[in-house]
Amino acid sequence: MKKKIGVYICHCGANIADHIDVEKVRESIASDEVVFLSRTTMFACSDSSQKDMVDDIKKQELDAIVVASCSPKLHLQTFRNVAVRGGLNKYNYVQVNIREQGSWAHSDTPAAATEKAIQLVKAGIARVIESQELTPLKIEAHNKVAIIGAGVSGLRAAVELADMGTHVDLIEREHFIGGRVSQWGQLFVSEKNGEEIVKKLYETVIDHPMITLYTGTELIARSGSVGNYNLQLKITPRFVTQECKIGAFDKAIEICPVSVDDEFNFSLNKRKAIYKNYESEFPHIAAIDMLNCTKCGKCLEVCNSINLNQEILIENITVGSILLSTGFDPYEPSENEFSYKTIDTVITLQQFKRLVELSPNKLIYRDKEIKTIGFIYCVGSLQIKGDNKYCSRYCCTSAIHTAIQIHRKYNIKSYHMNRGIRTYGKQELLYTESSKNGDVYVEFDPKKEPIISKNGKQTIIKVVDLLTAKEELDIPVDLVVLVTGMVPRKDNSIADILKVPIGRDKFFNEIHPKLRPVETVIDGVLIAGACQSPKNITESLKSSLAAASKANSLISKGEIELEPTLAVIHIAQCDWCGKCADACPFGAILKTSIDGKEVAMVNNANCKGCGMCLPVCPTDAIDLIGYTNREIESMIDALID
Amino acid sequence: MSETTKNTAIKVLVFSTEKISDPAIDLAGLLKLHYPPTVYVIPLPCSSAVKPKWILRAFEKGYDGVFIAADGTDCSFSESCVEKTSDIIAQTHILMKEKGISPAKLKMAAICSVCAEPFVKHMNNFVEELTRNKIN
Amino acid sequence: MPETTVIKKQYDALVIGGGIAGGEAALNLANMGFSVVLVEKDLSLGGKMIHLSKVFPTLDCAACITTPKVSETARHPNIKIYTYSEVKNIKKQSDKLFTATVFKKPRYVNEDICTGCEDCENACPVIVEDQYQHDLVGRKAVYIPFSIANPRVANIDMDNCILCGACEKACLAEAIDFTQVIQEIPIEFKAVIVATGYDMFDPKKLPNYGFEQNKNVVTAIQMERQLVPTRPFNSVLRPKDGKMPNNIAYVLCAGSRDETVGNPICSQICCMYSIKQAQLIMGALPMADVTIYYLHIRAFGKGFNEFYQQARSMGVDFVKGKVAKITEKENGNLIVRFEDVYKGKVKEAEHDLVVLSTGILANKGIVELFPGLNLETDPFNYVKQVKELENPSQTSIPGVFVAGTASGPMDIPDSILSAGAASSETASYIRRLS
Amino acid sequence: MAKINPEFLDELKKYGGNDFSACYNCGNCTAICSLSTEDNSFPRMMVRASVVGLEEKVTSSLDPWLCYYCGDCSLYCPRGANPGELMMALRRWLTAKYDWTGLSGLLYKYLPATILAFVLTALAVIGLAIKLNFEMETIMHYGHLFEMFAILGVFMVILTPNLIRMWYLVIFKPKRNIPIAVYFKGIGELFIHMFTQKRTLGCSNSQTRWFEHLILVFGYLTLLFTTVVLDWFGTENFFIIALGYIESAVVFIVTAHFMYSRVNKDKELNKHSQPSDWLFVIWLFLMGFTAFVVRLFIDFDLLAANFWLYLLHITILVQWAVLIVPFGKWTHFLYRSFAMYFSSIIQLSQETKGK
Amino acid sequence: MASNKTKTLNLVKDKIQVSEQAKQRRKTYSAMKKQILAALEEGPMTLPELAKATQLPINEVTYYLMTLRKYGDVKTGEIDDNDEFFYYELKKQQNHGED
Repeated sequence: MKKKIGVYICHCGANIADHIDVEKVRESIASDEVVFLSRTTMFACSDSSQKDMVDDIKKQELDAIVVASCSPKLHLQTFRNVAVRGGLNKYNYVQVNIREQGSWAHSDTPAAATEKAIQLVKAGIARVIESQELTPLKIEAHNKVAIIGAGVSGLRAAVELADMGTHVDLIEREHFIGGRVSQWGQLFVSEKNGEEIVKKLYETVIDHPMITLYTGTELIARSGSVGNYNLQLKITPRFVTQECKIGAFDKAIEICPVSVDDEFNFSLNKRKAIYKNYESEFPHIAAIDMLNCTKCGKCLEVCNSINLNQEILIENITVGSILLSTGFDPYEPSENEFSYKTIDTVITLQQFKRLVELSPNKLIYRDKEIKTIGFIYCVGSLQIKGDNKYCSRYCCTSAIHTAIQIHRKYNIKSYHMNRGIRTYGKQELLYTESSKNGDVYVEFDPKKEPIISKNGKQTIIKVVDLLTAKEELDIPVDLVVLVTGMVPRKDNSIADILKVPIGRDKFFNEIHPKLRPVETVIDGVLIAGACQSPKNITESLKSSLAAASKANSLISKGEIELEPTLAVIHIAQCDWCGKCADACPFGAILKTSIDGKEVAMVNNANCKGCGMCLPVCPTDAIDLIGYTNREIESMIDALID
Repeated sequence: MSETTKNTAIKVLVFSTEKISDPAIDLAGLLKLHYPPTVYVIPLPCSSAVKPKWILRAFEKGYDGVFIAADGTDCSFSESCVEKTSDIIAQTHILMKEKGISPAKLKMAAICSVCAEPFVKHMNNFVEELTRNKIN
Repeated sequence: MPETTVIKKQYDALVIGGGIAGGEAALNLANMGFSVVLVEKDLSLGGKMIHLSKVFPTLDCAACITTPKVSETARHPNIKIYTYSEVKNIKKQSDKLFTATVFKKPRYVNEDICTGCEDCENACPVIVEDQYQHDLVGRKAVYIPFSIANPRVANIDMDNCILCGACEKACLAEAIDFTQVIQEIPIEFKAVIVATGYDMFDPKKLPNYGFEQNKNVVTAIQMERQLVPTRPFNSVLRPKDGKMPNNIAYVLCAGSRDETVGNPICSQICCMYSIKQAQLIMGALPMADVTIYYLHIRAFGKGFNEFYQQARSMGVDFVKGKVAKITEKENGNLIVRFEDVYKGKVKEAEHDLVVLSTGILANKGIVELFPGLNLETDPFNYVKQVKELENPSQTSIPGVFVAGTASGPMDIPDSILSAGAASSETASYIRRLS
Repeated sequence: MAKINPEFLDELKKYGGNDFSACYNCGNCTAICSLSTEDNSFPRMMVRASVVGLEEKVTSSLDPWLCYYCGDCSLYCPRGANPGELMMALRRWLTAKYDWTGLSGLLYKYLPATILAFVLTALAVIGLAIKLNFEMETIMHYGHLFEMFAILGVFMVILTPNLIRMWYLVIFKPKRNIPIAVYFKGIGELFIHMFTQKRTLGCSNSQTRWFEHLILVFGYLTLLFTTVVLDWFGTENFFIIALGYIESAVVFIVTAHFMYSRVNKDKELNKHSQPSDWLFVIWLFLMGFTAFVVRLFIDFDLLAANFWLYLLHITILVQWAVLIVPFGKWTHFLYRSFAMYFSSIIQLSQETKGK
Repeated sequence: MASNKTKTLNLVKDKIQVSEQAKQRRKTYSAMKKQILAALEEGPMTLPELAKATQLPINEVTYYLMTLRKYGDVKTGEIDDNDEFFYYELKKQQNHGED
């Protein structure tokens, strides 16, 4: 059967046409006998072009179409829909990438780029001839989302999804929820502090019948795919079954002999093995840190809600989609980076913010009252030598906001050693306010970093100020605060488990920053908040809400349409050897018997269309729909023709 | 002029993967990183799906080299992908030897979803190497 | 689109503004199964973004991203669209229901029949400054707004029409209809998303830059048009005399971070769009030098700083200092006076084209859409997010949400996220009503 | 390596420098200033030094004196940091810095001290008058004597040492080695600027401002000469009498206009008047006005009956001579001229070195 | 058919006032068009040359020439030897139907 094929070649404005002779490409394929019509178009994706294509398909009764334009990653769906509107099966469409892999990659050699485009279009035509009509697979979707990370992003997304009628399993690795925001006090743009924001979200979550909260829980394995993910959770007990009586808890802390660095306060102080990060923390039950607990049993004597014999539980859950809101870690300066850890008056911004939280009246650090502070910006961001080339976005504003707070609270004057203040948008007002308070902003050359030294009890920052035509300044301060940026979580094992792609910055990567900013290439796995890139709280919330709506529209209908890319067995050629079944990572190939012959059979629900079974078959009895021998071979031939 | 290049240029067939290495190849274009225009890409779902017979067919048809832009450890289907792709290469190498095709004409490397620069480097080196071998 | 138009009076949500934020919000809601009415005051959907060349930091073309979204929105069975229309008188009928009136302005062209063939445009004898090319070139009194407009239909600019009838004669489809009048369509809905976008700062308010008198001083949006495939000139050229520029200056913070013009906040996008344009210019005019006069480079988003560094390595000259004065020379070249802040010295430099990277301002008049309801704004007239750290899209009126730059300066990724958040909050609000 | 003085910013606020810490160093002020040149760029660097606390840099700088306060920098400052007013404050601060007695600083910083000083001088004059039993002849004689001695005294005891201090701070201490010959070469500048203030003409605003200033300076100096040397109040010479009338009229009319501008705040430079600015114009006005009326009364033989008028005049004169001239804004006249002089010899010496 | 064609305009012609501005715009455009096209009859010209030839302010010539270019009366030629100004020439009236 001969097909009537329509071919469209896109100028993409100048993107393609500047380097590829689009008309020549059209001419060279127009004569092909299967090509019923061929056209060039300024923007194939524009509405009017799409409309023209639909008209063509209908009026000329085309059997299949080829569009040579940009990467299929952008517009495969667009033109498949065109095919459908024209009355075709959407798989009778092939997209040829002559932009990313044509005009742009070979803008240096236009003639050769044109040649390549011709070959690519020919291959596309060859492939579309072999294309079959297919119906998408429909799979059942669980209307439930697993949210990993119960910081504000995760909490907010949970509430939103639950309100939209989707069940949520909210999974937090720590024993307490609230993430980073619970560590900050006064927040920018709000009268509320971090604790209050977290409290409100927690109360909504805990009361919501659609949300199940898991604390001390880690995701350790996953199987399945979109609509039907099976997750294995490891739940570490808190060893405290209900809240100890008020006096009893204090006593338990008092007698606990273990003392470890308090990570919640960034090691500014120590905590015991039985602990709460702050008085009103959520959930309201203390936890015992079993990594450090010596099981001495002393606490058992004062609080009878403690049970040191609780065991780790493994639980399996099934969800339709997974939302990652695992947040960030503050950058930890290496030893001696700006004298960190070598001079005792050098601390990080995160430590400093905790210090401010813990110091109600006077700011005292290491027994000395602090009167002046030097902030050093871009520590761990915009690195010249290190790997972190990116801007951490939130730190300028955060440091300046803190400077305003401490000016108000303790009348502290601050010096800001920066590399160009980036208080974008309305945050600029904070920069203005701080300047008006008399805070001094010193700009330094990243190649000439400030040097911190100590002269007796006095800490001195030596810095070359670009704004004073490179005057070298000696600034005496009481405390140096390193404005450390955001880095991805140190323990990012979740990325390995879920196969989420990691970007240049090592944060999770979205599909497209503008088109699909909260989705990943793994279907059904979404990302929100600072795990995607540095963000402030508002921005994190926005992305988590956006992710919530994507998750909801993906799974709430109860079923999901999937690509019908499946393996098929040609029974006649199959002599069951089992190699394909061994190769399949999803256990989708089984032995069956047809008319007495032992052959392989594909379980469509499990087949993910990876094609791993194809090369192992000794008799070449397996094809992958959409990538059949005929399709691939016709392309191989056409490309060199 | 294009006619002459067409006949003498080194032609390379690349099997890429839709979710991992193909985005990197697209990215190379986006960043205007140049590699020889006689490199043609056929994307598959996974690099472990390349049939040796396709590779052999490519050589038969006159390609000078075949490159598999593998998923490597980034594969979203299975961790065994690296191993499986290597097996395919090893198996094909044997078949190539039987047919008297130099094993140097088939190469693979893991190309991550943002490995645009490594991809371009691989292509330039591969084509250069193939050119050298062809002349010699 | 005839296949989807079912006129329905009652909707779940009204989206005001058909730019990238409004479109995304409407699409999200429609995909969740809600019915949406979208009202756009301009002739086409796509807002500001559809007119851009390429977008930072990925440098993919704006049209390629916008047009599919726009057509998806336009075709969606759950979305009713009114372009060239204004919604007014949004009132609360009850706690659960709003009412309003859509004023559909006459195009004097029947949208359903017009094929966008441009025959009328070619026949028209009147030339008016083309607002979609920011006055760099003319258009006719009857015109298709721009090539990728959606809907791509003609419109008669009655203020400049001489009623010669040439268009009506030329139109084979008989789509011209001078008898059209403003249509009033009452609508009802449960929630509103305000996605009215922003306004560009008017550089005439900076007398020292002499915009308008100095013809070779252009705004960044004019330069943006010069860089798209459907550009006003045959290349990037000076608007005064068509000379190909080879020494271009960008003046950042023109109308932003400036108390003298009442806009002390940072517009958040100008640094990046200027850096992007600089890169595009270096591609389009390989011999050109580009200098960017800046105060602070706000390259804060994902991949932004890398993009900035890329521009530096391409040879874009970054000079710290605010340009204080621009004066034109006889030959059309421009002298900019500034302090080279790192050197601490006043300098004058000659450029043959100066681009003002103008800031953005709130779109005024949103408050008036809600008579009797108190829609609060911030001191800069942006819609106030009353619970920014809880429900970032919530405004002071229950049921009214804000998306995109209506609430403050934002780049495209942030607008998309903001629209996502707004649709999400709107969806749960509507669900809570029932 | 520069030491910084963290208190400097707050200190300058007492001299009337407000808002300047809002500066974000865009350089707009320097670029908009019509007097700023590549070799001599200001005022941003002064704003910067003031914010950071680089006191030495300010002390050794002549920039504040080179500014004639057209107000453009403040008008167009995107952050409302008011650099023009800071330059004004720096001139006050420098005046205090040059003044060896320390009284300048006291008067600038504390308004009550200023008021007290004015009251005390007034009381001293009245006390003297009482002691002299209000004898008109004697008092007028003493008044005339006072004028002569005050001028000489203030010059010798206060202003000359202060000028030497200024030289020390801006030339000697920063080790700007200037050959003696250059000092002579540049002396012309000193007088040209002292009498013409021609630099103001470079300012963006008006020529009228320069003209007003010019005739005020001439009016004031010649009035001084006419009263002190030509004994205006005592003379019978018609020509001298007429001259005195004109000169005093010029002084009070121009100052009256100045006061009107300050009240209306019509220009940027008039928006932020400090007490010292007000005192300067008001007293100058009163001096001219009372002198005019005193002579008028003499001519109409009314003075004897209205002796209080002369007392008022002499009180104002004394306050002017012992407070405003040595410690107040009057010194600007001197320091500005010397600043231009120093600046030109610094430049000259650099040019010679360059060769 | 033909009689129907001006129908809607005739219905409103008396009701709508044509603005002076619109009339002026039409006049200016046709005058500019005439002068520019006439000058280009002599051969391709750059904008400064065209301004000289027409004795019109160069910025207006640029604006109208670019408009004429947009509507297909003029096309772009080569760039001059200094790589500064393009030559513009008349577009030969060709038969329609081509893309």
